Parts: sequence; structure tokens; C-alpha cells
Amino acid sequence: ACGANEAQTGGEDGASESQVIALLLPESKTTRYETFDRPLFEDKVAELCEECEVVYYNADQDEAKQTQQVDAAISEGASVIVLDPVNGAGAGGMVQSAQDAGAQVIAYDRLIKEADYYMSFDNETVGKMQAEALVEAMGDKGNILMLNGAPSDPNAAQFKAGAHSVLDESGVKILEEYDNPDWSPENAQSFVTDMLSKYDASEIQGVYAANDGQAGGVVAALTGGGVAKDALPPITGQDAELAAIQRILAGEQAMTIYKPIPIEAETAAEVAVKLAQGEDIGDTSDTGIDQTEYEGVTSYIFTPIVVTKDNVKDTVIADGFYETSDVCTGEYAKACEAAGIS
Amino acid sequence: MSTSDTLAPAGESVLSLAGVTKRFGAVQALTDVHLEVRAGEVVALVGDNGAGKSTLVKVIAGVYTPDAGDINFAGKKITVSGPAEAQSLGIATVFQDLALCDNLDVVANLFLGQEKRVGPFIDEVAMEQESWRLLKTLSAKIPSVRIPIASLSGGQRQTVAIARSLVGKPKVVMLDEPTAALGVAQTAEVLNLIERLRETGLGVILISHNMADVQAVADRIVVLRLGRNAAEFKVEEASTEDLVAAITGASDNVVSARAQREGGHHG
Amino acid sequence: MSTSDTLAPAGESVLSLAGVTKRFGAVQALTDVHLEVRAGEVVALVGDNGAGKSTLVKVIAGVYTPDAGDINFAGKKITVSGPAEAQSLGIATVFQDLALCDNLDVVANLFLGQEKRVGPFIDEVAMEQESWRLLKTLSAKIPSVRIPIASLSGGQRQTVAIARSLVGKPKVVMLDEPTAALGVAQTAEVLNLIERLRETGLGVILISHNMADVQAVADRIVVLRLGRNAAEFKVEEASTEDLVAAITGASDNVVSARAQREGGHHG
Amino acid sequence: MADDVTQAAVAADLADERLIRSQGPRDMLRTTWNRLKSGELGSLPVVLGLIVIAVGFYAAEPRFLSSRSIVSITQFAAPIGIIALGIVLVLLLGEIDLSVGSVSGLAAACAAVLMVEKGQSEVVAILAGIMVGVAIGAFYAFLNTRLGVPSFVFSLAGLLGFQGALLYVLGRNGTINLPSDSFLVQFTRFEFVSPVLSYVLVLAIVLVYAGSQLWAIRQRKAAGLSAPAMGVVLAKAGALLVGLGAATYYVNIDRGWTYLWVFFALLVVIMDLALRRTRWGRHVFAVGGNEEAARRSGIKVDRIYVSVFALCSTFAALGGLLAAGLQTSVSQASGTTDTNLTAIAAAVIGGTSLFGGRGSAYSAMLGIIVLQAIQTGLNLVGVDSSVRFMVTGAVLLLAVAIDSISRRARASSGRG
Amino acid sequence: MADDVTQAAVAADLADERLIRSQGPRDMLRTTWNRLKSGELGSLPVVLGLIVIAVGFYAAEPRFLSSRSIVSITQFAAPIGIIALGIVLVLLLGEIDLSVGSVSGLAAACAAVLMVEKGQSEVVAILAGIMVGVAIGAFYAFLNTRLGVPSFVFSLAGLLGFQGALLYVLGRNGTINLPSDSFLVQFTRFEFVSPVLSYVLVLAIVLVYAGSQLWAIRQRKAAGLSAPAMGVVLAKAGALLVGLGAATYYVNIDRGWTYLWVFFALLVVIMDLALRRTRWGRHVFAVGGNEEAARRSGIKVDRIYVSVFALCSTFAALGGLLAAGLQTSVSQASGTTDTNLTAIAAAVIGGTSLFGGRGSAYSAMLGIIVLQAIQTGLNLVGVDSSVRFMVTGAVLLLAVAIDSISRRARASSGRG
Ligand SMILES: Nc1ncnc2c1ncn2[C@@H]1O[C@H](COP(=O)(O)OP(=O)(O)OP(=O)(O)O)[C@@H](O)[C@H]1O
Ligand SMILES: Nc1ncnc2c1ncn2[C@@H]1O[C@H](COP(=O)(O)OP(=O)(O)OP(=O)(O)O)[C@@H](O)[C@H]1O
Ligand SMILES: [Mg+2]
Ligand SMILES: [Mg+2]
Repeated sequence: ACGANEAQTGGEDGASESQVIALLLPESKTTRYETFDRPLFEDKVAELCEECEVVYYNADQDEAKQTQQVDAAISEGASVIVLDPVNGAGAGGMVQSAQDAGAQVIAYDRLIKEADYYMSFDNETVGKMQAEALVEAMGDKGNILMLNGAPSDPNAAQFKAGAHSVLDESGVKILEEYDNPDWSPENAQSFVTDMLSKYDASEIQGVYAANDGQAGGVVAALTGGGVAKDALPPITGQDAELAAIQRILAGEQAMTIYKPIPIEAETAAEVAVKLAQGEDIGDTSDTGIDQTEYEGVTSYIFTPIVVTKDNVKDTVIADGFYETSDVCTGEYAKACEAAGIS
Repeated sequence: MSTSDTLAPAGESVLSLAGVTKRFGAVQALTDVHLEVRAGEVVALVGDNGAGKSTLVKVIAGVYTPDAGDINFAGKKITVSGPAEAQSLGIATVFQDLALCDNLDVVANLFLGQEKRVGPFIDEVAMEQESWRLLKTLSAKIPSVRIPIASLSGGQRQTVAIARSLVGKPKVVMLDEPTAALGVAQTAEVLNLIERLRETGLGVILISHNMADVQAVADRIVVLRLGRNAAEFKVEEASTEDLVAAITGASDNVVSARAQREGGHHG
Repeated sequence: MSTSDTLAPAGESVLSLAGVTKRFGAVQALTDVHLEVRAGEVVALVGDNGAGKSTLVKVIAGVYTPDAGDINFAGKKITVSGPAEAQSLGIATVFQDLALCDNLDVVANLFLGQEKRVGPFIDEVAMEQESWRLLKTLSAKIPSVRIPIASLSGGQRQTVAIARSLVGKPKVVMLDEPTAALGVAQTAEVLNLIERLRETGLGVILISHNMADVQAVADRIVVLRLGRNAAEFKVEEASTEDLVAAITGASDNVVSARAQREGGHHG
Repeated sequence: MADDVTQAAVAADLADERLIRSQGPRDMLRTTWNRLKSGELGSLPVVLGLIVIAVGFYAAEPRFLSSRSIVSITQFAAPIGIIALGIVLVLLLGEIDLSVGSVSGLAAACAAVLMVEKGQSEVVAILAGIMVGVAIGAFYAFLNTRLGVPSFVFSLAGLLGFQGALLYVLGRNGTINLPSDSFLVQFTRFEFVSPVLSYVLVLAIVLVYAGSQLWAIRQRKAAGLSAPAMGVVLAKAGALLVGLGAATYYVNIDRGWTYLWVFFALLVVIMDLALRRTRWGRHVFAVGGNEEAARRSGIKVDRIYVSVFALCSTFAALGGLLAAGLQTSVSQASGTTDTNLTAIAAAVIGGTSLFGGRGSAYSAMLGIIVLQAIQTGLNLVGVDSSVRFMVTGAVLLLAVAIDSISRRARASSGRG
Repeated sequence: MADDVTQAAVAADLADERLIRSQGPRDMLRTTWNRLKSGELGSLPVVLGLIVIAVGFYAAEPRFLSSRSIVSITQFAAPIGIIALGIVLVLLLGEIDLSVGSVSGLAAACAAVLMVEKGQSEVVAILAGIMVGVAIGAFYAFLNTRLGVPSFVFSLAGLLGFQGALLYVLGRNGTINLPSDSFLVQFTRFEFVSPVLSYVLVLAIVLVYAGSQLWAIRQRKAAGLSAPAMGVVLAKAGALLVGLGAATYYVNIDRGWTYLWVFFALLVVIMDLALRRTRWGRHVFAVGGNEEAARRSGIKVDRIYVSVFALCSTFAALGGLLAAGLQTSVSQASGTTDTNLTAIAAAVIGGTSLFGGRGSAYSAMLGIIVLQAIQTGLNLVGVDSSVRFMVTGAVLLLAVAIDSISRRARASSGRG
């Protein structure tokens, strides 16, 4: 195995300057990670540091796999590990392995209390913003169905907690609550369809759906249950999926949560490069985010944006998150026009 | 037809059945069957295909539970709840459908359920040695005892099944068509074996379609027809023609017709 | 030992093998075997257990590919790549290990691969009717043809397997111990059947351990021993003692010993 | 012989004197009871399990048995039911296909991309989706018959590989919404059989059933074989008429039968006919029961494998397309989650053996109804997710345990 | 007779003249080659597949074969390997257990709650976790042997039910972190065999192997049976010494063998001995090969089922505890994701048949190493998820296809 063990004794080909930064993302079922986070992060690192190498891993929503990937990153000689944990609460062990091997850990997008740095849109805040938007759209009264994420996904619990903190205080009544076993649109659809056997469609004045996938299932169920497309109750979402943006334009979904990923990815890249090169990271990042303290971790907290029909143009389109041509296909062309997108 | 009481030779009754009945779905396989075997006696059970012989054997061996009827073993009424119990009573059986484990080798099959051990482990060497000895007494032509049973010829498999019944210390041995697939030499060995078993005082139930073999070794011949007792003979009293007539239920049957034709042909 | 040329009766050679060799792992099952069958001839293949008879049959039937050797069928050299091809050539086989589908009923097994049809559908009624006819010619004692094969007795299964070979129009029929599990009446029917097959000009290969049956229907007897041709007899020339000696490879064997003892005993 | 005289009067297949004859309704009932006890009544016990489930959920939430709820159970059961139909086929051969979920997702994704992003017509897109299934099945068959790779392994590889292909095909945008006026969406979601047509259909089914039975009786009598009594056949047809009619009346209170369900039912009936009444089907059972015996009978075993694997993947693709229509979109999660397990479980719960040679097309339908009913019931009752998982497991066990215990009751060599 | 003279000189098991004898190394090689061709060499082809995988990934990324990477492959393979060991047992009976993932998660959760929230000692917690496995296995055995529920069904119910129980046990807090000084965490993550001890172990293993072989030779000779030549045994022992020694040297470049892996290897060896050399193991194979024959041989079949299901669930629980230690936490997702499929796949890829009666304890080890190597390799190469899934599928297929093709080559009745 000639060459196999070289990484452990230093860099490659004698270029001892080379720095390895590891990026570990949690899953591939949601588009954002491989479509946005990874390329944005890699591009930014390349821009800031020529001799830096990014190694990338995706854990496919499997904690055990991620544990092992941290180990692999260490064997690749990573000095900074940017870790978006499958389960932030249980990621302490991974952080410790990394720190024992002399690497610094940036908790990316999801909090790890043991990490050196943390940067994210806060999950509970996301849940709150969804709930607030829903309550507002319903005029603080009426009945809703609540569809949460997978009970086996710890992040889902945080969204759920955030949303409850608002909903429970409001005038909105939760008719039924459902923890979707795997976030899947199918389950969301069959749940809501079954609810339509239990309640009349008119009794449902709003739906909290934790993410856009489920929102799609909810829309399909309601329209399949005889609710006209223009009479749909407000439905929430999260992730700003393309399909959700289209639904928002068409008036089928009330809102989604857009996390401007560029700022998050680029801040992470900046901090990672500085750490790798042993530079000082300062109080404010070059991307303009102030350092704060969150749960005892040095943090950069970004504000998520609520996307509704009114601000699609100024958010996802303006940021180049989606091209107009992606959004305004076929039957959505008219809606685009109405929203002033062309 | 005469009752078994008048026919039975000397020796204790080790096994006796009365009124045994068994049905499978819409088929009445056994109706009110009785049978008795004494120590040191070879009882041949004959009958046409589907007469119920194997079913009877399986009832005795605990494979099937009879729908009705009594089984007495060594004078006591028993209910055989499973093959393990029949074996522990001392009933060894060679089934017609052999019942060997195709994935195991010859040695493992021979000693299945009665493995020799040293400490917690199986004593392979002792078992292999004993296997060769057992197979040799039956003139088995098996090239290796370390190949899976699946790759043996029909007769080789049957020899293994017969050898199995000699492992352990049975009181009654039931052989369901043991010589069907055997070569001439092996058949002769099995007939010798049956005679040896009788001499050591065991009760033997032999099922066979070969009247010559039956007449050669049996003491008493019980005929089943369509699931019922049809006749019973002492071997000295039974001619081949009588037996065939009792089995087929008619004295002018295809067998006698053939015999006549052959006789005319060759004779 | 004499070559087949001098022995063969009149009739075209339908099947001839030369130099057939087959090994399984460390066991040499067949070594340089030759065999010839002519139209209207019954060739008996005899030999001890494990002599290689069934292996030879399976080679001809396309189940095994021989390691060496030629097979000629109706004068042409052929390579049988699988059982389907052997069947389409006109070779029908009753295997010793029967090869029936336990989950299918009697009718389905009888016509497997040769189902009668009306339009796209199987003609169950015609097949059932024909089944009863076939089974009756063999004196089968099968209560219902609509039960799965698994619940038949050994002899009933064998009867079904034999009846199968009569479906279709074969040129050569190979019967591997067809009467092993059969009752006396059914055995007689099968021997009659073999004679009928010969009369219609088919070549028949019969494997059996029953010398009386062999001598009753065969024209020629080929003896295999330990995977090699050991001897060949015209049936008129062969005494039972000669046959047994050729099979076991010794004239003072357990069979003759038993015969002597019996003779002494009874006679 | 005396026997011959009676034999002439008795049908050929009832001549054996060991047969316990059943004449008259009393005997019929007894025979049926005996068959039930001996585990020969196939799916009846699972139906009993289903009834227990229905009663239980009805007690907890009466709307479980509402017309609307039953319509949506059937509607949502259909796409995975179609996938389960393919699974039944591979299980009959004693093989397995773990990749039906991924294949269904991939087929739907291909169709959606062609239709929405590449601007192809819907017909082309649907055909392409189905062709994906056919091609995958053919590839599987090649791996199995030529290279001898076990089906567990290649379908496991397919499960992963085609999930990757799904992600690749969907590309960076992820979810694709199907146009709401597309045929797939309309057919799966909004097409209901009109009341009049539905009653006509019921009548037609009953007539075809009765007709074919009566024809069979005539044939059998003509061939000198026993035949069921005319009265029995008519009674069965009557029961069918009442059963189907009542169900139709009940679902017509809501929107009526969906065409999606009718399509699924039609596929089940066709596959049932193909399996029980054609040569191909007979050979599938033969290969599944004893492959070597089938080969020696001259059956081209490889062809059976090819056809079965191809059909299974094709059904998977078809099910995936319909699921996408029902959901109006295709996403990275399409077909990946529980689809495999649900489809296999449906086939097994319906009574198809994992070991080959035993099962029926109806098992796919029965099994998926059981699973869908449990899910709907739990949705309506509305419990915590931990309780939901536990209850799903318990109810599933209950549904099948009734079946098992009834089979168990047969006095035989034990586990048989 | 002439035969008898020679027979006295030849061992009893080599007397048959049809046996092709192999004496001398030349014959040995030829015999080995023949056995390889006829598919009798068990796991060798999968090992070849593993080598192909290793070479491939090494070419793409040399660090794949680095000492560190190999240490972590073995470390992470161990917990699921232990679960796969239980799966091997149920597969040997021709049964299946789909619930090992849920059981492993539940056991870990119970232990974690007892330890962290209820303040019990670690020993109590671990024992309780293992008891959860034992209890579940006993319950399964009851369902199977008394009620006759098929294992596919009850383990599917268990898959769902015990996942619910996991959620219930963890309660609303979800993730529980294990104390980093706990034995489980320390043992699974930080305990490495010291270099000296590791060489001592290697030597001990080789000596035990050679000793037992030589003893067997003596026994066989004494019994008049053939025995392998002394030289061959010594050569094999030498090869073992060199192989193990070299591997040990190589992993010692990094941290050395983990105790976790050594523990797994020990379990595999114990199970292998239990399966091949004890009565119980013989009976497991017998029941898996032909249950009816086993029953008729007087084997208490039910007891075999009870022991196997109990062992399988116990191994699952044990694997779950170790996985939790390695991960330092238990969460709602513990054991839920791919655990079941990975464990079953490992057993099957390693060469254990899904249909019972064929397999070995080593297949769990071999299979999990193949799977873990593929995963690590792809981690190191670092590609998009879509590519990663596709490559995983392809590599898996490749690894097993080599095996299949080699078996295929045996000239026999076709698919045999
Ligand atoms: N498990 C079963 N299920 C249904 N029917 C069965 C079963 N076992 C046997 N039978 C039926 O019972 C009858 C008697 O079968 P049995 O095997 O006892 O016959 P046998 O006398 O041994 O015949 P043979 O001489 O052919 O071996 C047959 O008609 C057979 O079809
Ligand atoms: N598939 C196989 N694998 C390995 N060995 C085999 C296989 N088939 C047959 N053999 C061996 O080949 C030899 C010949 O077997 P074959 O079945 O041809 O014997 P046979 O003459 O038919 O014997 P019988 O009279 O007992 O039926 C036997 O020693 C057997 O062990
Ligand atoms: Mg019998
Ligand atoms: Mg043979």
C-alpha cells in the first residue's frame, strides 16, 4: 500500500502548505445541500485559499455513517471540520474525536453544544416564523392540522417546539397533530386525506406543514378532496423548494422559509479558512455577520426569511437561488406574470 | 381371515394398535385399523399403493396424530405426541420418504439427534469410524461419508436411512419399503439384518411390495386394502397367489394374468 | 464379455453413447461408458448402488453435461444442452428422484410443459379426463387428481411420473427404477406397458434392481460396475446367478450365500 | 366386478371409495368447515383479520367506515398494490425484489423530467417511464439467468443504484410538479366511475362469473367428471352480486369507485387469470415449486425468469407513475422510503409464500388493503407517533396471527 | 479377495476406487482448482471481490488502504457485524428477522435511560439492554413455535412496534448522550490492543490452530481414517502466522486493533465453533436444511427455534449497545435507518443462504467488511450522493458477481 499512509505524516507531494477542510452534510433527500451548500462553500474556499483542499461527505441521514465520516475526515488530515450534524444533540462524540485529533469543529446549520463555532439559522426560530405566518394568515382564529417532521429526526422536534410556542399562545386551535414517520409527501397526503373523512374541508382553516415536501402532499390531498385550488387554506412550508415557490406563486401555498444559503455557506468558508491558516477571525465576519454567543458557543446567527407571493421576486429570484426560467414553466407562467416575475 | 390372537407366535406384545383412523381432507386414509407386533417377531405389512401403510407407520412414529384409535406400547396405552417421544420409547423408523437432511453429510445424517460427543463438542472421528463400520455391514457402496447426502444415489441414500435405525437401542424397528432402491447385494444384507434383529428379540414391522422378500423373512403378514385391514396370514400358510389376491381384492388380476402369460411364454 | 454389435437384435440404432465420462468433485461417477439402444428394443441397465446408472440416464436426458464422450441420436451426433432439448428430440425420461412439483396437483404435473389448451387458456377439463384414462391404464390407486402431489403416497407419485412419460410422442423412453415403489398390480401393468412400448417400435432403457422383472421384459442387459461397463448379456443367455455375479463383481457374494441358506432352510 | 357397475354411475373423479362424499348443503357446510380447520381456505382468515381491524377502528372512530374513508383507502392502496402485484410474481418464483421502490421512483422521475422539463408529450413520457421498468427487469433477468447472481443481491444493488439514478435524473431542482391537467394527475385523482356505470359493471362481472361457472359445469359433465351443483353456483353468484352491489352502493354515497382502483382490480383479475389459467402461469408455479423438476419437464426456465423479473419491474414503474400522479409531483423521496417494505409486506400478508410456489394475485390486493386500513385507522384515531408505531405493529400481528392460528389448528406433522 | 489386501493399507475413507486420489502438492493444487471451479470453495470468491474493491479504491484514493482507514473500517464494522451474526443464525433456519435494527435501538435506549436518567450503574444498564433483546427473542419464538406466525410477519410487526417503543422510552427529550467516561464509550472508541499484546495474541491463535489440527490428525490416524499430511497443516499454520502478523504490523502503524473488533472476531469464532462443532449447531443446520427430517430424527425443533430467535435478538441488543457507545449517544434514529438491511445484506453477501441450511458465522464478518469497505471507499473518494448511490450499487454487484460467476462455472444441472 505505497502512499496509503502518507497523509498521516504530513501533506501530499511535499507541498506541506496544503490544508484540508472537511465539509460534512447530513443528507441528500433535500436539494439544498448538494445544490447550494456544497458548491457555494467549495467556491468560497477556493477563492480565499489556493492551497486549501475541501473533502466532502454526505451522511444520508444516518448518524452512524456520519460518525464514521468524521473519522475518515480525520484520516484525511483535516484541520477544520465543518459539520452539519444529522443529530446535533448526539454529535458531541464526533466533535470530541475531531478535537482529540487536533481539528477544530464548526457546527454548521445545526447546533452542536460541544463545537468550537456554530453558524446557523436557528431551528426553533424557523418553527416560530412558520407558526407566526400561519397565525397571521388566518387572522388568529380557526382550526389547523399540524404536520411535523419525522419523530426519528431530532431537528423535527426543534421545529415542532418552536411552532408550538407560538400556536399554543394564539387563538388557533390544533385539530389533529401528526408526526410524519419520514417527512414524506406520501404520508402527508394520506394523513390529510384521512382527515377529510373525519372533518369537513371547511373545518380546516389552515395547515402547518413543517417542510415543503409535506406541504406538497397537503395540497395534493386537499385538492384531491374536492377543495378548489383558489380556495385552499393557508399552508406553511420550509426549504424554499422550487416546487414550493411555484405553489406559492400559484396561490396554493401561503409561505415557505427561505434560508439565504449563500451567506451561511460563505461565512462558514471564511471562518474555516481563517482557522485552517491560523488567522484571527475577528468580531465581525467579512460577510458582515456579528459574532455572538449562543448556548455558550461562539456563533454566527442568520435570519431566515419568510417567502410569500409578495416577496418571491425580491428573495429567491433576486439572490439567484432560482432562475426565472426554472420557476415560470408551463402552467406557472401566468402566476409569474401576476407576481411581476418575467 | 383370522384374528391375530390365534396367529401370534410366542413373545410379549410390544406394540398393538386398535381402531386407528386417520383422514386427510376429503380422503379417509385409515379406517379402524388394528395391528399387533410381538418381541422377536417380524410382521410384514403389505398392500396396494395408497393402501395406507406409510400413514400407519407415521401414526406409530408420532409424525401424524390419529383421529381415533388406541396405541399400546409394552402393555401400556400411550399417546405419541411427536417423533422425539416415539424415539425415546424405543421405536426406530426408516421412512419411505427417507427424511434425510440434504445439506448435511452422511456422518451427520447417520447420527442426527444422537451425536457422539467429547466434552461439549461433537466427536467427528468416532462418528466417522462408526459410520464406515455400519455402512460396511450393509455392503453400502458409498465413496465418501463426507459428501452431502444430496449427491448420493437413490440406493445410497436408502442405505444411510437404514443404517440410521441401527444407531441407538430400539425395541421396535419399522422399515417402510427399505429395499425399494437397493441393489441385489444390499437387499440381501438388509434381509440378513432383519433376521438378526429378530434374533435379538426386537419387534420388526416390514413394509414391502416384494412378495419374495416378505415371504423370506416375515413371520406374519398383514394386508391392508384401501385403508382397512383386509387379511392376515402366517407366512407358512400364505402362497404368493393368495397374497396378491388379498392385496388387489380379486383373484383374477393383472399379476396372475401376466404370470400365466409368462408361464406360457417361457415354460 | 461381448460387444454390442454381435448382440444387438434387428432394428435401427436410435441412441448410442461412446466414451462417456462424468466426474463430481472427487468422485469419478462414469468412466468411458458405451451403450446402444435400437428401435423396438428394451435394454436393461443394471448395477450395484452407486454404479452410475442414474448418472448415465441424466447425461442422456440433458440434466448433466458429460465431461467427455459422444452421444448419437438417430444416427447423428448431438450435444444435449438441456432437458428441454432432449425432450424435443423425443427422449422421455422417468427419473429415479421423480422430479415432480409438490405444489401442483396430479393433472398439472402429468401435463407439465405439454399442457392442452383452448385459446390462450389451459384446458383443465380435457387434461383431467385424459389423466384419469392414463392413470387407469396403470392401475393407479389415486383417490383424487386435484390434490397436490405432496400428499400422495410413494407409489402413487411414481405412477404419476410414469404416466407423464406417456404424454407426448417419444422415440426413446428411459425408466429409472420405475417399479421401485409400486405395488404388485402396478408393477405388472408397468411391465405390460414396457412390452407395449417395444411393440410400437420405441427404444426403451430400463433400470431395475429386480432381476426377475429385468429378465421378464428386457432384450439385452448391460451391467455397470463402479462407473464402468462391466458386462453385457442377451437375456436368453443370462442366468440370475451370472447377472448377480457381474453386478457384485464376485461369484461368492451375499446374495448367493443367502440363496443357499434359504434353499437349505426351505428346501 | 361389482365395482364397475357403480363406477359407471359415478363421475370418474369421485369413484375412489375412500373419498368422503359431500352431497347436499349440510355436507357442503361440513366440508367447508373441515377445509377451514385444515388451513385450506387460503385468504379467508386474513379477511377475518381485516374484519377485526375494521370493527376495532370503527369502535374508536366511526368515520373509519364512512363512505369517504373507504373510497380514499382504495384510492391510496392502488399504486402500491400494483407494485405488490409484481412482488407476488417474484415471490412465486422464490425470488425477491428489494428495488421496486427505487424503480418506481426512477420511472416517475424520468417521465416527469421528459414531460415537464424536456417538453415531451405525456404519452411519450409515460411510455418512457414504463420502458425504464422493462429495461431494468430485463437487466435483472440477465444477471440472474446468465451470471447466476442471487436476486437478493442484485435487487439490493438496484435499490441503491436506482436511488442514485433518481437523484441524478431529478438534478438540482429536486421536486417536479406535474401539470395539474395532465392525464396521470386527472386519472389518479379525479376520475370516478359514475353510479350508473358502476352498477352496470357489477352486473357484468356477476354475469361473466356465473356464465363461466355454468360453462365449466357443462364441460365437466360432458367429460364424465363431477361438477358442482347448479344451485351452489347460482348461490355464489348471488352472493357476489349482493356483496359487490352493496359495496358499490356504499361508495357511491361519496364519490364512487375511483378509476385508479378499478384499474388495479382489473390488473389483479388479469394476473390471476394469467397465473391460474395460462401455460405461462402454470410454469411460474412449477418453477417456484421445484425448479429442477420444471426444467426436467422441458420448461424453458430462463424464459420464465426473464418474464417475471421484467413484469415485476414494469409493475413497479407503473405503480410509480400512478403514485406520482396521485401525489401530483415527483421528488427525491419518491419511492425510496417504505415502498419496498410495504409492497413486500402486502404480498406476504395477503398469503403469498416467501419460498416460492404458493400464492395468488389476490394476495397483493388483500394485503395492501390491510396495510392501508391500518394506516387510515391510525390517522383517524390520532395518536402519538410512538403509540402509532406500536399499534401498527400490534394490529399487523393480529391480522396475520388469526391466519396462522387457523392453519396451526390442522392436525398434521406439526409445522408442515 | 484381492481388494481386501490393499484395503488394509488404505484408510477406510479412501478405499473406494472411484475416488480420485490426491497425493503430493501437485495433486493438491489441482484438487483445489477443481473445487474452486465447482464452486465448493465457499467464501474465496467474495474475498476476491473484496480484493478487487480494495484495489479499485486504492487507485482512486491511496489513503483507502492507510493503516488508519483500515483500523476505522474494522472498528465501525463491528457493531453491525454482531447484529449480522444473529441474522446468520435465523437465516440458517430459513427464517428472517427484519426487526434487528429496532431491537438494537430499543436496547440501547433502555440502557441509556437507565444509566443517564435513572442513575443506575452501567453494569445494570447494559444487562438490562441485553435482557430486552433476550425477552424480545423469547417472545418471537413463542409467536413462531406456538402460534405459527411466520417470521417475516412478526419481525415486521416488531420493526414497527419496537421503533414505537424506542420513541416512547426516549420520551420527549430525544437524544441521550452517554457519559464519555462510561465503559461502553471507552471500550468501543478508545481501547486498542497494545502492539506487544497483539503479537502475543497472533502467536496464540496460530499455536491453537496448529495444535488442534495436529491433534485431529493423530485422532484420525488412530481411528484408521485418512488425515491431511503434516506438511500441509504446518504450511497452513505458517500462512496464517504470516497473514495475521503482517496485518497486525500494518494496523499497529496507526492505533492498532480495537478491542471492539477483537471482541467481534471472538464472537464470530465462538459462534463458528458452536455451529460446526456442537450438537446445537448441527441441529440448527438440520432444521434449516429439512425441518421435517430433523423432527423425525427426534430433534426438539421448537427448542432450536427458541434458542435461535433469542440469540438473534440478543446479538441485536448487544450490537445496539456497542453502536451507541461508538456514537456516544442514543437518539430516536438509533437503529432505524439502514441497520436491518445492512445486517441482512452482510450475512447474504458473506454467503449465507436466505433459504436455510447453508452458511457460516464467518459470512457475517466477511459481508460486513465488504459493505464497510465500500462505504469507507466512497467516503474517501468524495462524490455527489447520486453518484455515490450508483457506485455503491455497482460495486456491491461486482463483489458478489465474481462469486456467482465462479459458482456458475460448475458443470451441473444448470442453476443447481
Ligand atoms: N399428507 C397427506 N395429505 C393428504 N393425503 C394424504 C397424505 N398422506 C397420505 N395421503 C393419502 O392417504 C392415502 C394412503 O397413503 P400412504 O402413503 O399411507 O400409502 P401407502 O400404503 O404407503 O402406499 P405406497 O405403497 O404407495 O407407499 C393415499 O391415498 C394418499 O393420497
Ligand atoms: N450431483 C452429484 N454430486 C456428487 N456426486 C454425485 C452426484 N450424483 C451422483 N453422484 C455420485 O455418483 C455415483 C453414481 O451415482 P448414481 O446416482 O448414478 O448411481 P446409481 O447407479 O443410479 O445408483 P442407485 O442404484 O443407488 O440408484 C455415486 O457414488 C454418487 O455418490
Ligand atoms: Mg408408502
Ligand atoms: Mg439410481
